[in-house]
Amino acid sequence: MALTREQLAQRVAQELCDGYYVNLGIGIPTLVANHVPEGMEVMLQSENGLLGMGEFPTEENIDPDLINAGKQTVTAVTGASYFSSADSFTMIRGGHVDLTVLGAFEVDQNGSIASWMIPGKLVKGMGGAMDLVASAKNIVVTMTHANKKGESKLLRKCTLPLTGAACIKKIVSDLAYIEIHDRKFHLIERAPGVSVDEIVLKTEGELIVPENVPEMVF
Amino acid sequence: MALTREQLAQRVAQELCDGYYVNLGIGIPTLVANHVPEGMEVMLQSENGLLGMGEFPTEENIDPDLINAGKQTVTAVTGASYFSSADSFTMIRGGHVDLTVLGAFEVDQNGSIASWMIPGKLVKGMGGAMDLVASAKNIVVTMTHANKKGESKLLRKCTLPLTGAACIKKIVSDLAYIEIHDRKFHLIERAPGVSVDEIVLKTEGELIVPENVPEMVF
Amino acid sequence: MQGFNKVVLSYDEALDGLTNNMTIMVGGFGLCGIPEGLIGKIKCMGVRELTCISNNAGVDGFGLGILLEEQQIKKMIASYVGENSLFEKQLLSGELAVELTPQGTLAEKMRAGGAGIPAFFTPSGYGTPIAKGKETREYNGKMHVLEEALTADFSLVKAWKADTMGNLVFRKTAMNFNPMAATAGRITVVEVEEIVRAGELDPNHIHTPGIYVNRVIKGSFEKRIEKLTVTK
Amino acid sequence: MQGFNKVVLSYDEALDGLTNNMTIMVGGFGLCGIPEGLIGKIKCMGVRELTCISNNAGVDGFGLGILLEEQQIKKMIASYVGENSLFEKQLLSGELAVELTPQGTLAEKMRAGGAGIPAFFTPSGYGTPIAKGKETREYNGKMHVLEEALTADFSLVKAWKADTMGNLVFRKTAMNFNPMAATAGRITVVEVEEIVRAGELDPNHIHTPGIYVNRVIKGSFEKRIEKLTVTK
Repeated sequence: MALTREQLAQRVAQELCDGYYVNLGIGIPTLVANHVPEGMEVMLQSENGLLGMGEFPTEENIDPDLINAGKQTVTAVTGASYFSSADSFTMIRGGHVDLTVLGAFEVDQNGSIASWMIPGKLVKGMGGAMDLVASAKNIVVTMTHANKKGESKLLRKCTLPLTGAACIKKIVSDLAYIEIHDRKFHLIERAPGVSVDEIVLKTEGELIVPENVPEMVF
Repeated sequence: MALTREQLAQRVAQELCDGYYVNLGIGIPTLVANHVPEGMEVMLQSENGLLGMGEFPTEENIDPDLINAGKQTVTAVTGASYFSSADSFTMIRGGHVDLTVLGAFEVDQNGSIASWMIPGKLVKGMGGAMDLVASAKNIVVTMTHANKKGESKLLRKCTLPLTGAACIKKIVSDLAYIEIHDRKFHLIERAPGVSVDEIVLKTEGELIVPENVPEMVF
Repeated sequence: MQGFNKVVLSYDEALDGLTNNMTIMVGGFGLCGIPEGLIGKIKCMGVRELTCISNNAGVDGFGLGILLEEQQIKKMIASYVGENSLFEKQLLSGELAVELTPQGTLAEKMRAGGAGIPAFFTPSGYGTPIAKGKETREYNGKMHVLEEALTADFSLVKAWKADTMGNLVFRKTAMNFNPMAATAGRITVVEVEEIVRAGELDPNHIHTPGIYVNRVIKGSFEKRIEKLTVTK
Repeated sequence: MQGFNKVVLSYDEALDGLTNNMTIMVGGFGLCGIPEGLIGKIKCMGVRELTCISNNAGVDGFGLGILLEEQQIKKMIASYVGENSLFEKQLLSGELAVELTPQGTLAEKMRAGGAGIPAFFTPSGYGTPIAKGKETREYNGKMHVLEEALTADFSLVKAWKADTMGNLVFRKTAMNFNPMAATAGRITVVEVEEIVRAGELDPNHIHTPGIYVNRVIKGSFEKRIEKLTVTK
């Protein structure tokens, strides 16, 4: 069975380590915050100028001066700090964030990513995504393995305008956990109940399949 | 009579305007703070991270965490702020300081200045002088017109390593107030009792002398 | 003599000198930390053909969206403009030009503009359409793009508190692009929630020193929330 | 699990991993805001052949001067080194290399190192010996010099207060180069006057967020004054 959104977040959360500073993109990446393993501490960075993002506020604690990069009202945890956008991207571009999680339209076997623009549709802008992918030491892309028409999103070469070139090394899709190196996709884990054949079928780019592909453990 | 150090500072102080942010170099420039005209307000910037430098402290108010760019203990005025060296040079390099006053070994008719290094003697370093001269909109150099041997310090071309190229427009020397444009020195005022002949004699660079050269008024 | 008193009492005074064809830089992230009254005043003034540098373009009917409605903006330099249907219409019809810039690059271009740094290399956008026509260079085994600084005729800034000398303090994530905008305007106008006497702000904790600020006006703010999310 | 507790209890732990031939970046302006205990520990450790990035080189017998005494520094990157006669001797004898850098350029190079900006153009130093061999370019009718970023193996920082998570607050002009140094070290060690619990520092007024800080140690400081000047 393909992973649910919550399971995707859960698998991504296994990439966390105690003491990590983490930037979570909009959508599924945001859900990762709900699956931080017990006893582990991570600090969430929001690129609009907050380190130490907390949960959504209660009705009484809503503060229009306190939002996240998705423009949602949030709270701040103990030990949080606020800073300017320039200082925020000093953290990001300077490689100080330990893990970045974001979605994508396409990733290719060179590690290039397309996530911000579909020509012909309206361009909304890249926001902070280009800075994040260009600079993060450790990026996990999480997305469905194929689009709604069943076409692979793990390609030989991205067809959409890039967000970043040769920067992605890890993908958690709804079918598999895949690493990228030597200009190839490497199948590391499969979603519970998903066959290697299905993953191979839905991966357009070159995929290295080891003899034994363990199922993800949650 | 050549101007005294205090008179030099007094003449430079005539370049101040109400509401000016001013950076004063070490030596005679520092004395300018004592001659701010009555009823006029200026804020002094110290490049080590202080806007709103005040007087030297009393014995009771000495604070080792509060020094100026000359490493002297100082105080801060009402409305002062502290910031990092990077932020301090954002002010300076960004052209936000209204007036910069500094000393020099030599200035030439192109507006180039040498103030930080005498080859053969020990090099102490340029500190913030190169940033100040490269960026200030409005710089006044104050110095003696000639060195102790009587040799001119207003030259056709600086002989010492430069602090900045083609950046100086105003000189207050002990003999004259001189402006630089069109690659020439222009005599604007003379020190009280100093003859135009003496100034001409002690100016190696090309000096334009108008028919009437008024004396400085204090 | 005015000395360092930056306080103005009317929006007329606050935006005196703003004319057609100028470039304005506006602080804010989404609708958070935007100079609401100054934007409203620009609408009333009716100045046109503005180039506007701001991370976002507001929403329909609020923030910079109201200047789009009046077609006062000819060019927008931003990182994300997705919340505004009018924006989309004007963009597609060619009434509006847009220069999309990665958010971190935009913040750095504004800081550079204020800091006298005319250009810098950044890894952001290398190999993407953003780098097209720009100089690239390898440093530390990684490719970078040369980006140039941004400055403006007027910077419009929203701060929490100002003292009369123009020293500013921002509040929480309403800081965002405001400190950089404050440094990069030929004339910087700041709209604040509260004006206090000089000396009341802790000199150790001033976010923007008054040297960058030309005019301060006390505004009143709706602070509209773009995406209200709560924990049940 | 350690989570975000950055506090270490000994100087051994604070400088664990510092070895010969490394590059250290040290905060401070003159003797103001220098990490006195960390410098002292480096002397005790006896590591040698250090490259040291710091605005100044201390004075004879204090600050970085004590590392010069022990000939532990092979190269100094600084803007002003004039207060140190030992420095002069070692420089003239060729024991010590020095790379003089304009103060604003030095601050910006350190900031750039921490901010992932590998190089930038600055007007400072154009037409001077500093620009020799460097690329120059005209922007806005003015010549600029291309300068590269600086980073370090260890950054040694002095702050006033830290919380246990490494959030820092500096005091008055003891801030100086410390915030940039904090961002540019592979390992950043901070010596402070006081450690408080997380949550005690106002999140709106933290100068350096804990993300840049690896280790915090409580020191005790002499705070020697270089030029005592008083109003009689």
